[in-house]
Amino acid sequence: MVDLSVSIGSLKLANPIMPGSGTMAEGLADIIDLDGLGAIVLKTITPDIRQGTLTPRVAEFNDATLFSIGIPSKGPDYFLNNTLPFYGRYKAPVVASVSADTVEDFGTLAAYISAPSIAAIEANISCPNLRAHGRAFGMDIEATAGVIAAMKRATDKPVWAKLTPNVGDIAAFAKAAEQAGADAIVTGNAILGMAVDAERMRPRLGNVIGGLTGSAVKPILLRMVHQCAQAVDIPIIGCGGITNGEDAVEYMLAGATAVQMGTVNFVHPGAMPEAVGWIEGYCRRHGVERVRDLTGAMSDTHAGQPKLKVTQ
Amino acid sequence: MVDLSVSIGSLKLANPIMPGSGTMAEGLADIIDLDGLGAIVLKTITPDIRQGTLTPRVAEFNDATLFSIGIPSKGPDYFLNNTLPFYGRYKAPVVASVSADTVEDFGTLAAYISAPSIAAIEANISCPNLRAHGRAFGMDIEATAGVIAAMKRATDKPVWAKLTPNVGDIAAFAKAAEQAGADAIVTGNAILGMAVDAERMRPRLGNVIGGLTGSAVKPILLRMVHQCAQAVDIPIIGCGGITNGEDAVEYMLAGATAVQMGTVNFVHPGAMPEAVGWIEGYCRRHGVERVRDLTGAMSDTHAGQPKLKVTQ
Amino acid sequence: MNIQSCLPKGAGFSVAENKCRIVSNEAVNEEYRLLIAEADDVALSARAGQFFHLLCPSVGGEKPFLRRPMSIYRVDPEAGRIGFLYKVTGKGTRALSSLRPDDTIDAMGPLGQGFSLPSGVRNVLMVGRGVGLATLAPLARLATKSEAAVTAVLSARRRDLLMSRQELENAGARVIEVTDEEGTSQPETLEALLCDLHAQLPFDFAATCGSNRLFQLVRSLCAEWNIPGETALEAFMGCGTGMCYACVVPTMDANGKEQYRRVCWDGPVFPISEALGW
Amino acid sequence: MNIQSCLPKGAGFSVAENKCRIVSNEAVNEEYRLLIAEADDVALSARAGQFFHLLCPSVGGEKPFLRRPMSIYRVDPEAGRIGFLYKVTGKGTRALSSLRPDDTIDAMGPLGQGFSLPSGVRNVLMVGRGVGLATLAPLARLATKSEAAVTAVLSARRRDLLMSRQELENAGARVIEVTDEEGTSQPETLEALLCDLHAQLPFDFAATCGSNRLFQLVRSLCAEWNIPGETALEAFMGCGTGMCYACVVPTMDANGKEQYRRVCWDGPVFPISEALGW
Ligand SMILES: Cc1cc2nc3c(=O)[nH]c(=O)nc-3n(C[C@H](O)[C@H](O)[C@H](O)COP(=O)(O)OP(=O)(O)OC[C@H]3O[C@@H](n4cnc5c(N)ncnc54)[C@H](O)[C@@H]3O)c2cc1C
Ligand SMILES: Cc1cc2nc3c(=O)[nH]c(=O)nc-3n(C[C@H](O)[C@H](O)[C@H](O)COP(=O)(O)OP(=O)(O)OC[C@H]3O[C@@H](n4cnc5c(N)ncnc54)[C@H](O)[C@@H]3O)c2cc1C
Ligand SMILES: Cc1cc2nc3c(=O)[nH]c(=O)nc-3n(C[C@H](O)[C@H](O)[C@H](O)COP(=O)(O)O)c2cc1C
Ligand SMILES: Cc1cc2nc3c(=O)[nH]c(=O)nc-3n(C[C@H](O)[C@H](O)[C@H](O)COP(=O)(O)O)c2cc1C
Ligand code: FES
Ligand code: FES
Repeated sequence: MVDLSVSIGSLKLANPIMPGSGTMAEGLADIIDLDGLGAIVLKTITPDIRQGTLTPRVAEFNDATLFSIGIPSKGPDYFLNNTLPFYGRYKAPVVASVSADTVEDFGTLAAYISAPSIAAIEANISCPNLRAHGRAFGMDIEATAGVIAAMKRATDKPVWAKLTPNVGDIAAFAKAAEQAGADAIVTGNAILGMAVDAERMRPRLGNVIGGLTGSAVKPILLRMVHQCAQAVDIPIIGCGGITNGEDAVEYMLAGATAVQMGTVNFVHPGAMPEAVGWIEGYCRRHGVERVRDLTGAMSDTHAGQPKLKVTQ
Repeated sequence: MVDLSVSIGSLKLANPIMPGSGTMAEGLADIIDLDGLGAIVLKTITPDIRQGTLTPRVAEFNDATLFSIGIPSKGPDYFLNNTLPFYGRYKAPVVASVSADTVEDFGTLAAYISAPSIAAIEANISCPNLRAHGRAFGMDIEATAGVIAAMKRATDKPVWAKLTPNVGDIAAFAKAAEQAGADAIVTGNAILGMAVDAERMRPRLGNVIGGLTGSAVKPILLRMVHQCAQAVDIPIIGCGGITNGEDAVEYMLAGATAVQMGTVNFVHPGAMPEAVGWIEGYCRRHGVERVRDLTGAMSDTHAGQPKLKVTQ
Repeated sequence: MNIQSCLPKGAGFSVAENKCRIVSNEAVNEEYRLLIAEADDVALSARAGQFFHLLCPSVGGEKPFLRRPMSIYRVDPEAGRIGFLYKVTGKGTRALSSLRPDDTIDAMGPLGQGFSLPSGVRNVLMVGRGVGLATLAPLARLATKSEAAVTAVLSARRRDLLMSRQELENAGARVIEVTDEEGTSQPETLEALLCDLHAQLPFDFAATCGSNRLFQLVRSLCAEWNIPGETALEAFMGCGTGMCYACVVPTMDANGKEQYRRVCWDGPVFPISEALGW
Repeated sequence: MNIQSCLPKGAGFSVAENKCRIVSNEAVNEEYRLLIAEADDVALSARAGQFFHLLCPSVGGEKPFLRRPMSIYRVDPEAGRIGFLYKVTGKGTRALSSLRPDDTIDAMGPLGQGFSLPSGVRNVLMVGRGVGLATLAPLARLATKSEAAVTAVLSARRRDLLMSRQELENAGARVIEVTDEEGTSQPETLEALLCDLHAQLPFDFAATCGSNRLFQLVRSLCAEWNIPGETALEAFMGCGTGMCYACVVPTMDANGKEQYRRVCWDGPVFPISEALGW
């Protein structure tokens, strides 16, 4: 028997697997049992109603996709009256995600949606599509801290800071978020990218720039998770190119307590439950009794030994 | 007849294709004719003699590689006495690349190697492997400007600033380099990444962190080139995941004047001359008489028209 | 037959990642191929206008990362088979065309909102071109089953590119073929033809798919004749399951407000009065 | 025969991206396969100990991005063919094993520094295990051509995994096989055997490849007998052409200074006195 549960601060998850914000919606419940997930992370909402970016919104590469969606949002009331009740039937904890135009609005929105059925609120300070050429709160260390502090003042719910990878020193941002009171770090959102149609001499996306996601970004985000894990004491949730249980374990070994899976849900809706099963088998094979023991258990060097006591 | 030549400041290249520093060496001359290249960019050298990083030095993904080599360097004297004379037989301009531990040493080294046969000197301020966890000059805007200024004081050769993509606001770094006197911007070096062997619970690379290169990074560096092109007036040399002529054209449309091809040389040593041929065909097909007209010719929006007058 | 499906099914799961054995995958003309696959009950519940999201195999280093949407062209519950009629246009469909009998295809579905014939409809007009012919075929079957008469106008560049005549006639539809090469397919010519037919026996529902020009024509006729109609739209898709918001198209909602809607979730079939063409 | 090569050749180009037609690609035992391909003049100039850098095909979404190094196992200039003996270990070699006759393989080479038999050598000892047997085979041919006697000691876990006996005997070598299962392959047993042979007719050159234990043994015997020797090393490679510095191994240079050298460029064959094992 492997204990798959992990704790993100005061919040206990049945297993370390959850979707990335914006990569699942009600439709997934038609295909898989959402109660198999460690948590249900919902699409970012904004205080206002938004249509999102111009089309086309997606371009495809061999091992990645470039999406530019923006935050089509039906606003907080729709969220409270329609979205939340839909997920009420599941026992997996529900995590909201918020974004806004100003630091204060982050706080106001967090307070407004702090319904009892919400287990935590993720701050999407990193959405690459809202501002001209992708400059976001998350690329500015004070704005990052400001958003988290504003949300912490406004709500009793745990606050997760979802960092953008479009920065130089990711660990500094993780530290700033921790100091501002974040209960966990999510590393991270999509990497800004672009695609050009050479024959038509034009950008492939309506928004010109979009977020690169999928397997191809894994080495970059994995490195960032490792850097964050060395910098902060709060739990880190890894995210970026995770498509299966093995990817998830790599993130945990590098320092993540849990992980979010994004784009893969679009291609293999069964990927998240399958990953949970794979991780259980992995732990059994390696004599690991508690999946949480994997966090940071990688050896520091290629030649060294894993920092893990196994029972075999 | 397509005019394939491009100008990087005062330096005229026969075509826009050159290798990325550290991705070609004498061995390539056994396989292709180096005179088919727009320029020959040499591996970075340092003032001292270095062995480079621990092995293993390479990990592989579907569409990318993670290399951690460091800068194995035989020092400036070996460079002047052995490396430069070897390339003396080719008519393609030779570009040196330098790195050092301090701003002053960049200047000293640039002065020391400013032999007549050198056409330009690239500042590798971005090498991710030299410092603990990859912090480099290029992640600090003052250090970036400092290195370029020191080199400009020390030599009359054109100085190219090769930026690291491991920053938030790449355009700000391009501007700082321009203001410090750089004659061109190279965008950019490898993105820091990491790979973990889940079964063995250890990093795949001896150096833990390495540089991610190859097709998978193209959307990211392409976006950065576009951002730099909007920020500076000096020419931009695009680099990152370029494997063929079409990739090169995408970079040019997004704002690059020339491009460097890296990892692909390891897999397809014929890639650079083939790219030159493809670009010529592309220009002919599109009625473009001068390849330099492609620079920045992409339409600003998906729906818009290319900013290009073609003769057809 | 569902060869393998790792996902929980039954109990309320209306969509499945069906691993289907391929029965055949042959060219029907220069541009189109017909793929027939075995399917399980969930897949066989597909209704006209719905689609499947197909995982295309990787062939020689070319990897179609995202799935590709394909309308259901044929559902045969007795034989336990579904069919897709597709055009080879890029790497995904090229990869599809490499599949051989006994290979497996991962077909996620059925997805989206199909056609909904208003009850009591007696005389249905269908106008399709290109891929639209694939999408409309099962609608003919649906209509004739509810004892409506169906007139299917098929349009194509050349006569040899016309498809589905047999499929539609088997479904009990009257088939009229028009082509560019014969000069019978222009909007004006077609409009005259349709008005003629309508004058003989008035249509009370119209459906169209596959061409913006035809869509515009049918929409204006629906308005003129004051009858309901539907159209199936296309858009580049990510997930196909309403999660990513990549496939939005501008639509007019019932209150006349323009807004983006998801082709995969709110469509692909929309009331013709709400669609804005593409 | 070189089917297609877009690279300038002749005039001083010693390495080519050879597109070779595959003649056969069969299993020789449970672990190893032999790939025979047609090759042009550049490829046929390969010398013992050199290698080719093979582009492995993408199979079902698995894409071996980098090339894979393989020692030249056989060069047959008359037939215009080259051969590789390889073990299926991961995705690259798995992909190689999918190649069929008449498929094409892109084999870049020949690359690296091969064996260099000192002139006047009369009695050569070769000790190999595993992949090492592939690397040593052409050396036997080279040695017997220059009229040296060759004793090849082949080591393996089990008798059925031994390879190259025929290849080596055809080259005129005396072959001695030792195995773990028969208890004849331990270093001590082998040392006694080799010393015995040396006592009968002294070796004046030794080569080894494929096992660290055998390397250590042969190196110490070379030192003891005061004869030159060489060994071929392996390392993970990037380019295979001396450009990336991924394939470095620590070596002792002629002055006794330890330094990294490139297996693909300075090797893969090194003087046994300079190699440090792996
Ligand atoms: C609901 C729906 C039903 C469809 N039904 C059919 C059908 O029955 N038969 C048929 O032949 N085609 C149909 N199509 C179009 C079909 O999905 C595309 O032709 C196919 O995705 C092209 O993929 P590709 O890789 O071959 O082409 P590429 O051009 O290489 O594709 C590149 C990308 O663009 C997308 N794309 C390209 N063309 C289209 C398009 N017309 N619509 C949506 N995305 C596109 C692809 O999905 C992919 O993401 C349908 C599309 C939709 C949205
Ligand atoms: C100079 C040289 C000559 C060789 N000659 C032969 C030969 O004749 N026959 C033979 O069977 N093998 C030979 N090898 C080993 C062969 O290259 C590896 O077995 C092969 O690269 C494994 O690739 P893979 O994708 O199947 O395995 P994977 O383990 O999936 O490979 C993953 C990565 O590791 C590298 N790698 C894995 N094992 C080795 C290894 N032992 N040496 C170098 N790189 C490795 C691969 O190149 C690849 O980059 C030789 C190696 C070298 C360096
Ligand atoms: C279509 C799409 C929409 C997304 N929407 C959001 C969002 O609303 N809020 C957010 O924080 N992240 C959003 N993301 C980012 C994902 O949550 C995740 O961080 C990213 O996709 C990287 O993970 P992946 O590589 O597994 O996809 C979105 C990603 C995609 C592809
Ligand atoms: C093995 C290797 C060695 C490299 N060495 C250097 C170097 O010495 N100096 C430098 O500026 N860049 C170096 N680079 C970076 C490349 O020049 C180039 O910026 C990078 O590989 C991105 O381009 P690519 O995706 O086409 O490979 C190296 C890259 C690789 C893969
Ligand atoms: S394709 Fe993802 S919402 Fe429609
Ligand atoms: S493999 Fe690149 S230097 Fe040897």
